[in-house]
Amino acid sequence: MSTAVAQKKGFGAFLWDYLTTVDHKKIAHLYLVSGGLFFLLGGLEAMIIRIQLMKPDNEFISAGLYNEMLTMHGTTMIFLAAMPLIFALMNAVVPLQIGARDVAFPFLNSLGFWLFLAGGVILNCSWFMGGAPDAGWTAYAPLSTTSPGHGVDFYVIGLQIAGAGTLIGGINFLVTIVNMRAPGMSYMRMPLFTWAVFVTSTLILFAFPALTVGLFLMMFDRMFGSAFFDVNAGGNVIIWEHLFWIFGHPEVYILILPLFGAFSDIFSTFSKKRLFGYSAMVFATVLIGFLGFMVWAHHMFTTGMGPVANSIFAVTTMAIAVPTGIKIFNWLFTMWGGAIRMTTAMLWSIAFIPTFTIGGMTGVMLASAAADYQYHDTYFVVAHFHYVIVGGVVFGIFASLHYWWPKMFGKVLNEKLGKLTFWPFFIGFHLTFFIQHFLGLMGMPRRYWKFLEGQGLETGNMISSIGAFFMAFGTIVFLINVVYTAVKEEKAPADPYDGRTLEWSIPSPPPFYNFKQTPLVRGLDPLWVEKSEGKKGMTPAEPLGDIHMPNSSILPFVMSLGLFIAGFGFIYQVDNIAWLSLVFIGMGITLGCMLIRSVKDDLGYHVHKEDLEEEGGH
Amino acid sequence: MSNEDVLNPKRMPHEPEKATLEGKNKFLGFWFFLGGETVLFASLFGTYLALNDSTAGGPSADELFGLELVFIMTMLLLTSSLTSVYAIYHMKNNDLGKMLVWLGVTVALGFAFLGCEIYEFYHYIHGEHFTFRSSAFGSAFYTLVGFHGGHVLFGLLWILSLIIRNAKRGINLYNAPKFYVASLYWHFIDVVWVFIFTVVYLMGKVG
Amino acid sequence: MAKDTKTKSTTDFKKEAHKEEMKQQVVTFALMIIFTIAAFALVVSDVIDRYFIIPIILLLALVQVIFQLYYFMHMKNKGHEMPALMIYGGISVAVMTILTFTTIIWW
Amino acid sequence: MKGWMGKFRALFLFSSLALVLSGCGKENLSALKPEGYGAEVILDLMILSIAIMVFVFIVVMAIYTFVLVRYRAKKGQENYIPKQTEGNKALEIIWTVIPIILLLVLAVPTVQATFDLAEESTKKSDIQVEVTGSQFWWHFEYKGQEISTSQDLYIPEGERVYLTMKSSDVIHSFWVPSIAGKVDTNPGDNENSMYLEAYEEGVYWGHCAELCGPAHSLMDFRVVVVSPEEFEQWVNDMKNVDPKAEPETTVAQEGQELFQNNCLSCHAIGSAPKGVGPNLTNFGDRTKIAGILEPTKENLVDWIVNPDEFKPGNNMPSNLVSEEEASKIAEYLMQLQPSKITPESAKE
Ligand code: HEA
Ligand code: HEA
Ligand code: HEC
Ligand code: CUA
Ligand SMILES: [Cu+2]
Repeated sequence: MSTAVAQKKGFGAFLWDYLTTVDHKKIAHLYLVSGGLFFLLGGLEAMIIRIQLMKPDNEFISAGLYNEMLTMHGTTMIFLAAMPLIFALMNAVVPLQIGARDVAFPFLNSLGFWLFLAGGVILNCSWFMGGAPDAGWTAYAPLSTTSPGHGVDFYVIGLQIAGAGTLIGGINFLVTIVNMRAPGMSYMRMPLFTWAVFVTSTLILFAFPALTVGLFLMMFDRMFGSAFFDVNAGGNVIIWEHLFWIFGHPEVYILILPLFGAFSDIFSTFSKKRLFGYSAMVFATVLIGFLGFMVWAHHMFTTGMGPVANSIFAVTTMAIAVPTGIKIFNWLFTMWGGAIRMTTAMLWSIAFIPTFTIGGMTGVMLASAAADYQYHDTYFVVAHFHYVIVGGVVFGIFASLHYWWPKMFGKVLNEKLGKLTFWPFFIGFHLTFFIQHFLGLMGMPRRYWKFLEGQGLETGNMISSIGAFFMAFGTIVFLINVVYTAVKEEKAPADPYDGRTLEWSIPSPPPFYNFKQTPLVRGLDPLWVEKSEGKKGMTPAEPLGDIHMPNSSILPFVMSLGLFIAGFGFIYQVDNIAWLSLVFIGMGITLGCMLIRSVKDDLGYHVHKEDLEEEGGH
Repeated sequence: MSNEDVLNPKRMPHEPEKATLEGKNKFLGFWFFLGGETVLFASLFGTYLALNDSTAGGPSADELFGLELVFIMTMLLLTSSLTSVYAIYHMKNNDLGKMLVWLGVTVALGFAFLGCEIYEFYHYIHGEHFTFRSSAFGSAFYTLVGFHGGHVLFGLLWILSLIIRNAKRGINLYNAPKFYVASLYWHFIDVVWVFIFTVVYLMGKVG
Repeated sequence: MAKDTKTKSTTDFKKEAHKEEMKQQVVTFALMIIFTIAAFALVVSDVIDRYFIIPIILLLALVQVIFQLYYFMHMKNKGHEMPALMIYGGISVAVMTILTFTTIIWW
Repeated sequence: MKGWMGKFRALFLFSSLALVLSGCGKENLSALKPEGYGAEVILDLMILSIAIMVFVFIVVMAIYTFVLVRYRAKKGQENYIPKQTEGNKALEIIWTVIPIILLLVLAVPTVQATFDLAEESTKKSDIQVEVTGSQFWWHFEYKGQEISTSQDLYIPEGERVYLTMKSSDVIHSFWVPSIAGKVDTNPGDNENSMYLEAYEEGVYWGHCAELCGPAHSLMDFRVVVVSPEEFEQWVNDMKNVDPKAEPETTVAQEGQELFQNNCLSCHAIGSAPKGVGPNLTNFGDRTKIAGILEPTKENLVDWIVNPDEFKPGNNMPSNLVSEEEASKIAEYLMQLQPSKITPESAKE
């Protein structure tokens, strides 16, 4: 085992390598590729939505299909595109930023990925197996519990499995950040991206269990005849709304916080300045995470909770604007007095500020409970959340990918194509979503298959649909850039941007053990500290020695496969009890793997000092 | 630390479960997991509390529950918590034999608890015709208590497999964290049960 | 030889410390049993008004849980700052959830 | 992304703000053209919040534009290392405190309005309507009046009408943008309430605003606001409907018979508790058929024969009757006009 995987590898070996890998950098690649594919899929669904809404009374797709489309668009984008893309960044960067050789639980890291993929594939299998879920990504009961066919079953099972993967990932990063920091890397010296991942992981830890329970209740109602949401047997449909949003609101901060972190690193690097108000930024991140748990019911102002509850949740929600504002101003003042370099990564980050500010401000408008009686479930809300999600999360992912691409793949993405990605996407984005604020106020509810003629909604929807095509164009240019860069661009140096944090102190891409010698951290922006004292790289904290590495394993993949099989068993046992056998087979595989994992010693292997010396260099 | 050192430590440190980085990680990760489990059970408790009056004409908590069995079950589980503390005590003293004995006792108590629970469910279903499907109350009751029961079962199988796997070799830095973490899990199950007997059974009786 | 005795005495010291802790554990256990019996007795005997019983038994449960966490699960020992933080995090979300489910689910 | 972008965006926002304040969209549909108390209270709140937001946005954009113009790395500056400032306490306090103040300015009226709009009926004499949402239509029952209607809700101008809201199946949401906000209708015991107070006579468009199935986007309805006197008249007329009244023409009489044989199991004429389908007592006065189609005879026949074509997934079976029979039924249904007060009266 100890000699790393064979050097000259055919496709089979390559595949096996990725199926069994526990290396966080490779897992990042896996997350990136699958998250990226799901993003294209979600985007395609968005395009279909926009084509349907291009003109009044359109019959491009049928009503039922439209509902499936919008449900799958929302679900795919949130759970299968944004989350994994964020996990790709976390995996690629966090261990490097804290000077670690891997994450705390490499095995679980791989398991988390395969569970996510299994869940995502199950969810999308629904398209070919009698219809996708059609109750909205929020799946309100009893529409979801009574929805005919198996669509919602796929939603329940798919999200349950993917969610388990996310929870595992969250715990993994928490422990990694707490336990595996290099000597000298105190909490208040961690880069903001790492800080944000830390807070995000905490949110995952406390938010996902609520979704897990909600999904279980829904699964029991749909598959085993329980009565949680069946009002005739005393059930209560509001329970789902609360469980969903107790998870759902923290979820939107789970999406945005890591990118807040990434933006902080990017602004600082490309302004050549340390982050303005570092401790305030950390404090704001924590505060946003904390407040994020006290506001969920702002999604339920029209549910009927009564004026007292509505007022409380309105005020707590507004409070979140304060720490977020602190961040916005600190970013601005990071650039203030700096030497701003307008790279593509920086361009995306700069575009983020006004865009997200608009989205955040419409958020505060929504938080005004009484006013939300008008906004709720209209295109105003759609506009709000695309401003924060696309303008924050997607812009952030693009910025981060451009920024860290050399660290992940060893090449800097082509700048010209980068800008050609940015401009159409940016313009298209505002075309699509700015006008939607007005559509909403003019009386267009969301999740509408059709709008009728003569309501004054034609022009707005047309503009909105045109914008979507610009975004698609931008996305395609990005894909071209990826290929072009892989083929044409030259190998990147270790530190192409005059970076400040530890990941830039090792080669691009890093060797599989990351740091030959664990670095000694002597301040915030550790690499910058060394550079400003005229040193080339980090001072090691330890003499060169053997490096302990984890073994690869196929078990995570097989475990996920087991749950994948069991998932179909659960879905179809409603029709025919014989399908239960799949449940037993699948669960048997998974539990069997757990048993093997538990009883088989897995101590990892060591890379020997002599071999490291031979490699020389760096 | 070489792999041999991990499997055959020359000297057991004071806290063998936290002597290696892997051990520290496991320890911390498991605690975090318990933090998440807290929310999981809270959601189930919340659901139960919201639905415990929704009997849809079926039997109510007050009519259904008897306290004798619950009391016995509580005693079994509380005692098993103490015995697992004993097991960890002996683990820290590097005394494999005693540790295994106490773990064995823990498992036995756990199975006794589980037996009682199965008997109780059986009685409700066949004696009282109170099932998972009878009402929202039924669904919430079986889900909450059943989730706990499922945790007990999983814990038992886990501890059992640890006992069997390590019966023939000493305590070392590789398996000590595993034992330790399993015992944490067991205590957490007990924590949840304390709330179950209080909120479900006792409060159900009080009405 | 000298080295050996030193090891021995530290082990003894360790054992002593463990024993001391074990005594605490037994006391904890005894208290937990007492609390449990008290809670059951309160409900069965029906001497107190039911509006008082519920807060009392909830309080008893809370104390038991604190015992479990701090003594049986060693949260009182050092090196448990992070575990405590995350457990309290979980508890606060739990409290909010349960508060919600007991107040604004039905109206 | 040079300086001009920032200016361009500010300009854009201003022009759109002008658009908002001047109001846009259709009178009877837009939340920006309030014709009722709720919508007006909310619009005030919106304007206040937009003003605050515009202020914040201008401040952010001013700093932003300045920074981007002033601090771009110039040619030949490649090796320039800016001063590494850690932060600035005074500034940080400013941008913590000012937002807090702004939010308080917004929070107070928000809470006031929230309680204001939650007012419930206190007097017995109040007009109270029980609203029930069903896939994909609306049922209205006037409490204490023994009047039930569907799809068109008649209310008097200038009076508060208190609604209690429930659902017979999934969650819907009752929304009349130009008169008031929206409230969900929940199945089960979680009944909601709201009130409508319309300023002007007219016909106002309503939508279902909670995803409720395939035809969610077609679950439209209307609120017909008439003068108080007309409303009283309407109530009287509706109370005195004779469900069995013979229509005048023979075709319509045949239609009545067909209707009674095929349709009465789901559709009631006259006051009756909510059935499977809409109550058709005053169908001849409907603003639209099934909430969406122009009320012409052809449309009605088409609807009766094949409702699924117009509202996918709705609960009325297709092909119950032949086209010929449908035409007779249509004749009958279109002459169900028990009151002189119709949506036309609302338009004056
Ligand atoms: C990344 C995701 C993300 C983010 C970051 C946010 C951020 C915020 N959101 Fe948003 N939201 C969503 C994603 C997100 N949201 C989604 C997906 C939905 C719809 C779900 C569905 O129904 O399908 C939604 C819906 C939603 C609603 C429910 C609307 C409805 O359905 O009726 C509300 C209501 O309060 C709301 C509020 C807010 C607020 C107050 C913030 C705040 O965090 C914003 C804070 C930021 C700022 C305010 C800007 C910067 C601040 C300053 C420059 C300082 C000064 C500012 C002031 C003084 C105002 N959001
Ligand atoms: C991360 C979250 C995310 C992202 C990134 C997006 C991105 C987009 N969204 Fe979406 N959206 C949601 C989350 C998101 N959305 C959610 C949660 C809902 C609510 C769902 C619900 O109500 O339940 C929603 C709802 C929603 C609606 C409202 C539907 C309705 O209520 O009826 C609309 C309508 O315009 C829309 C449009 C778009 C558009 C045009 C984009 C664009 O930005 C997309 C840009 C990307 C592309 C255009 C991809 C281009 C690529 C290709 C075309 C190549 C394809 C090739 C292959 C597949 C090989 N979204
Ligand atoms: C199984 C029940 C059922 C039967 C039988 C039925 N309908 Fe319907 N009908 C409905 C439902 C449900 C709706 C509401 C459809 C919607 O809008 O979603 C409806 C709507 C209508 C409407 C539009 C009502 C309005 O307020 O605008 C008309 C007209 C109508 N039905 C006529 C008929 C006629 C004529 C027949 C007999 C030939 C008939 N229906 C038989 C259930 C039924
Ligand atoms: Cu009813 Cu949407
Ligand atoms: Cu939210």
